[in-house]
Amino acid sequence: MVVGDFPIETDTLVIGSGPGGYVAAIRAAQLGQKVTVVEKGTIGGVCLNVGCIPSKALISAGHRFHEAQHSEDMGIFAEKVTVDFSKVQAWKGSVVKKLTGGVSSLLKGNNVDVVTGEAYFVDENSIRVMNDDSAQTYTFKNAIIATGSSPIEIPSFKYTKRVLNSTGALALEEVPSSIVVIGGGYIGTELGGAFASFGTKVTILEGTEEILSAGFEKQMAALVKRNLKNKGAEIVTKANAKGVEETDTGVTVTYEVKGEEKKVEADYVLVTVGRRPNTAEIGLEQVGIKMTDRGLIETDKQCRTSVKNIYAIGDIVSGPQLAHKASYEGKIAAEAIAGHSSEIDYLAIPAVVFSEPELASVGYNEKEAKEAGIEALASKFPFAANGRALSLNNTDGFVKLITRKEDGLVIGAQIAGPNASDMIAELGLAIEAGMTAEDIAMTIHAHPTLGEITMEAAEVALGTPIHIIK
Amino acid sequence: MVVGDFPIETDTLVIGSGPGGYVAAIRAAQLGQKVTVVEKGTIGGVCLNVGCIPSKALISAGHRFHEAQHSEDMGIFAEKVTVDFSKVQAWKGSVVKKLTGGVSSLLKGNNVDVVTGEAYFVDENSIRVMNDDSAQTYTFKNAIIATGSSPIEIPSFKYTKRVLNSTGALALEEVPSSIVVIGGGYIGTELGGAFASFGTKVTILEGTEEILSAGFEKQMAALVKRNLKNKGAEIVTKANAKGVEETDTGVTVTYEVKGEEKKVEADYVLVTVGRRPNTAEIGLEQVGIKMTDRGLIETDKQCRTSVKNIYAIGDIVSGPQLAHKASYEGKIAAEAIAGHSSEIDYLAIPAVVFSEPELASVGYNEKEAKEAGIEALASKFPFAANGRALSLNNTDGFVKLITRKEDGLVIGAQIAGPNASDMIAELGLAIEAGMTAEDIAMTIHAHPTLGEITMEAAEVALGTPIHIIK
Amino acid sequence: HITTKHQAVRALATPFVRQMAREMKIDIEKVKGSGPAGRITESDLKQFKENDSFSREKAKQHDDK
Ligand SMILES: Cc1cc2nc3c(=O)[nH]c(=O)nc-3n(C[C@H](O)[C@H](O)[C@H](O)COP(=O)(O)OP(=O)(O)OC[C@H]3O[C@@H](n4cnc5c(N)ncnc54)[C@H](O)[C@@H]3O)c2cc1C
Ligand SMILES: Cc1cc2nc3c(=O)[nH]c(=O)nc-3n(C[C@H](O)[C@H](O)[C@H](O)COP(=O)(O)OP(=O)(O)OC[C@H]3O[C@@H](n4cnc5c(N)ncnc54)[C@H](O)[C@@H]3O)c2cc1C
Repeated sequence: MVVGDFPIETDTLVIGSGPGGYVAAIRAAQLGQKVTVVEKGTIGGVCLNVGCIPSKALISAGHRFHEAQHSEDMGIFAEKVTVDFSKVQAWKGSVVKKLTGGVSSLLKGNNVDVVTGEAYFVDENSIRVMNDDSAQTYTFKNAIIATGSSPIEIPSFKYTKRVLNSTGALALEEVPSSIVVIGGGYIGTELGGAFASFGTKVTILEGTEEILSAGFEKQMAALVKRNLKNKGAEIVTKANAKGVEETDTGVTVTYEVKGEEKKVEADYVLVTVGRRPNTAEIGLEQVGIKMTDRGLIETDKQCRTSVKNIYAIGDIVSGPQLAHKASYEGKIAAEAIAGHSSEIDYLAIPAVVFSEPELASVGYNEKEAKEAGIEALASKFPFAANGRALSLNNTDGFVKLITRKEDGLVIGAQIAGPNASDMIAELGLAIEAGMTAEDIAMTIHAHPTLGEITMEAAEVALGTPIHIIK
Repeated sequence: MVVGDFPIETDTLVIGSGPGGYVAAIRAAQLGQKVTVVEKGTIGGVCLNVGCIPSKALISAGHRFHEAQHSEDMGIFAEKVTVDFSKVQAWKGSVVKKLTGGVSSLLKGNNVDVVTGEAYFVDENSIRVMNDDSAQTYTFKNAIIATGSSPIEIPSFKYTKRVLNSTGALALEEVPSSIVVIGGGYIGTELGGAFASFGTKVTILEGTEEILSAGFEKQMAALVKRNLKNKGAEIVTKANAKGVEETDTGVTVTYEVKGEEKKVEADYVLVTVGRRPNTAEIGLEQVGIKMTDRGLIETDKQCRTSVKNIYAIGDIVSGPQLAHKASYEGKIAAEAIAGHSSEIDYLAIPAVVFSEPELASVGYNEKEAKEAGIEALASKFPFAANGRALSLNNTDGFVKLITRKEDGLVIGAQIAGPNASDMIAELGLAIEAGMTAEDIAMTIHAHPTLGEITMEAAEVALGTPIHIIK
Repeated sequence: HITTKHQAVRALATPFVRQMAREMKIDIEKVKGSGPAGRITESDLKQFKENDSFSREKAKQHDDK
């Protein structure tokens, strides 16, 4: 190993090229900084390579497969629908490649230097980057840490060829005939749902009372559960996964439910029980950065750590572990370094689950509003009463608007239904803009569109819905 | 025929039960009026029975049929995909029935009296309703005329069994092997597209330079044209349809293009060259209501006609002939009658075409902004650079944001792409709320969603897009 | 044209604020907005109304003298 003698100087050094890091790097470059990004893995981070994007690609392909077989009630018949999973994977790979290739070009086009290797802090103004055959020191004026997170491994479920984390599940070479998913959070539910669409026998073991319990209401989870069950999935809640026995051809998972021990056999077991921040092996102790007791990096409203020229963003700081939150913070950090007054200052971060139906939530839900001591009104309108949803033959779901009682201010929204992921954008904007139910109700929404459901939910809030009897 | 001797009294009498009339009736009832609706045809008007809804149902079924056959690149193969068009029609009928049945229940639930028959004004406070075997007079304090519009018939293309208007095309009992569409407006393009998805050989003859030229930009129409051509359709612009010869098995349409006379044979010809307001046979002359020179009823901001207790809404007054405009006006008229200060006061009406890709537009486009003397900026971002669009395998399109140069105020947006119909809602709200490009750019949009395209277009307007090189 | 906008240049306010202005019998075109891009808020309306009645009051006092 050759250690570079001469440190390379840069203005802003970004560690990690996920949706936090690469966005921060581009924004910093746009603001005139000389930027270096260090990435030990693949450009694009978890999100583009083994997270958001490949999972959604699999879900889409599964959706196509399922829909091709289930449009008879609309008069469309397909004789024999088959999956060539190696082709699904090749297509998924091409989607990922387009996006990661795109990010590389964007970094290049913005004159960001990309360095391959593992970064480790030396002091508050320098890091060492190591790769297989060399090490090099970089000095910087400011650094942005964006090292993301990794799947948590539980001792009784060590990852193997058949005990998979999300990355392993996304890389399977064929459709498994059966899979056990431990953890019914959004990642487990999305991936379990994708396999269920492809015909895999899916068993979800969830420890708490309900799947998707973090952030989504029972009513929403119930719709997803029903859909999963229709695809042959089994969902066991309050299930405590104990251990796994592995053979050449499969696994047997032992779990406990209501005090009883049970066993389930499958080709694979997928463990999705959470992600831990990648903050342990980057030399943070060298610079004395303050951590929370949960292993997260402490930051202020400008994403600045306790060391004033070092910033941290994304999955390693508090808040939801979501790509758009990482990117938002990336912009704030880059702008703060440029001396702008930018601050983390959002009213709401949307969260989406690409299940069937899709779930999306932004701002307060009923329970959260109550907990926050806000007198709130929840107003619901079903997809089943909407012409567009009916004409799509997809009516499973509702829009629920949360408004402040005193003045109708929109403070939250929950959507379950087809294209909930698209529909939530309007409500995020409404919340940020401080709009009221009246404003939404009085804005003309095109007919026939799903947006009319949102408009009607607003009319429900006002007590004058057209398409529902009060 | 028995003429009822005693007139029946009502507060508000609504003529027509389309999206204008039935919405007006419900809102009027909600505001405490005793309401009677007179309908000579079917509850729900054109929109629900032979317009918006059945057309979108056919389009969806066509989409399913097409997609089932064209997902190979994603690894999904279907051996033999077939259409049972009678089943498609039955499903379409069930969708229509659900909605019209719903409207009937809503009217009932709001205690609105529904009368079947043809209304004819007697004087400013009474009408006569005629049906097959009786006539009855109704007196009213206020009336709302919502009689809608009918397809224009051109002398050289009298409607027959093979020369169809939109209603005839929607009712076909089998997938035609070929069809000629005269008029490439949104109705012709949508229906032509639906049949092309089912495998019909479609020829669109459009008189002007471009299909969809009313309201949609060339760039948007170009995407739809390419898609139609990929489905085997032929599009002839600047084509002047001359006449039709009909046989037992088909039609031969003669048209002129660039001074040359041509002929095209097909099973059917569909004429969609516009709709005329139903204002001729309702006795308007009895009450002396002022008309415009285009046969529309003149109204003020409260939808009031020149006769102060008579209102008019929907396709019979000026503005775009769209269902959501009719419904919006319906609410205004009902509220005005109740003495509210409601007025037609929108900044923008969205318009959507359910083509492939979908097109949606709201507010100003570039050309209109220029014509209005506004210094505007057009900022575009493509679907092809968006992770959600890629993972849907559907990247054809763009979002274009029109902002006022001086302050970034959003004054318009055009979207071509998958789910454009959902996405336009956010931008309609942004315009009504007087939001700027900054507001949209700084609102967190979930990843990976199509809404990020809108956010990026806003960043393009600000000069700092992340996912595109300036 | 099937896309329409109402008027080229006009007062900016959300639909609800515009409705409030009508209810308060305020000509919204005369109100100066304090929000971004000159957006008129509820409090701008209240402010306007106060100033308006204040000046009318003053005018009345003037007449009385
Ligand atoms: C299956 C799955 C699906 C998901 N779906 C969604 C979704 O739909 N929507 C959503 O918002 N979020 C989703 N997420 C979460 C999302 O991927 C993360 O929130 C997001 O990637 C966090 O971004 P980040 O920039 O903080 O870190 P990451 O994307 O984790 O990137 C961190 C990068 O830093 C690099 N790195 C780490 N340490 C070093 C070092 N010492 N030196 C150099 N480089 C280093 C890593 O190699 C990595 O590339 C999903 C996650 C998974 C696993
Ligand atoms: C194929 C097609 C597709 C369309 N797609 C869309 C779309 O996607 N989105 C959209 O916004 N618009 C669409 N439209 C346009 C939309 O249908 C009209 O704008 C809308 O129906 C107008 O509503 P209305 O209430 O004014 O009248 P109508 O819906 O036309 O209803 C008028 C009613 O009045 C009744 N009536 C007339 N005269 C009398 C009388 N003398 N006495 C009693 N009753 C009477 C009629 O029977 C009718 O039921 C489409 C139209 C067509 C033809």
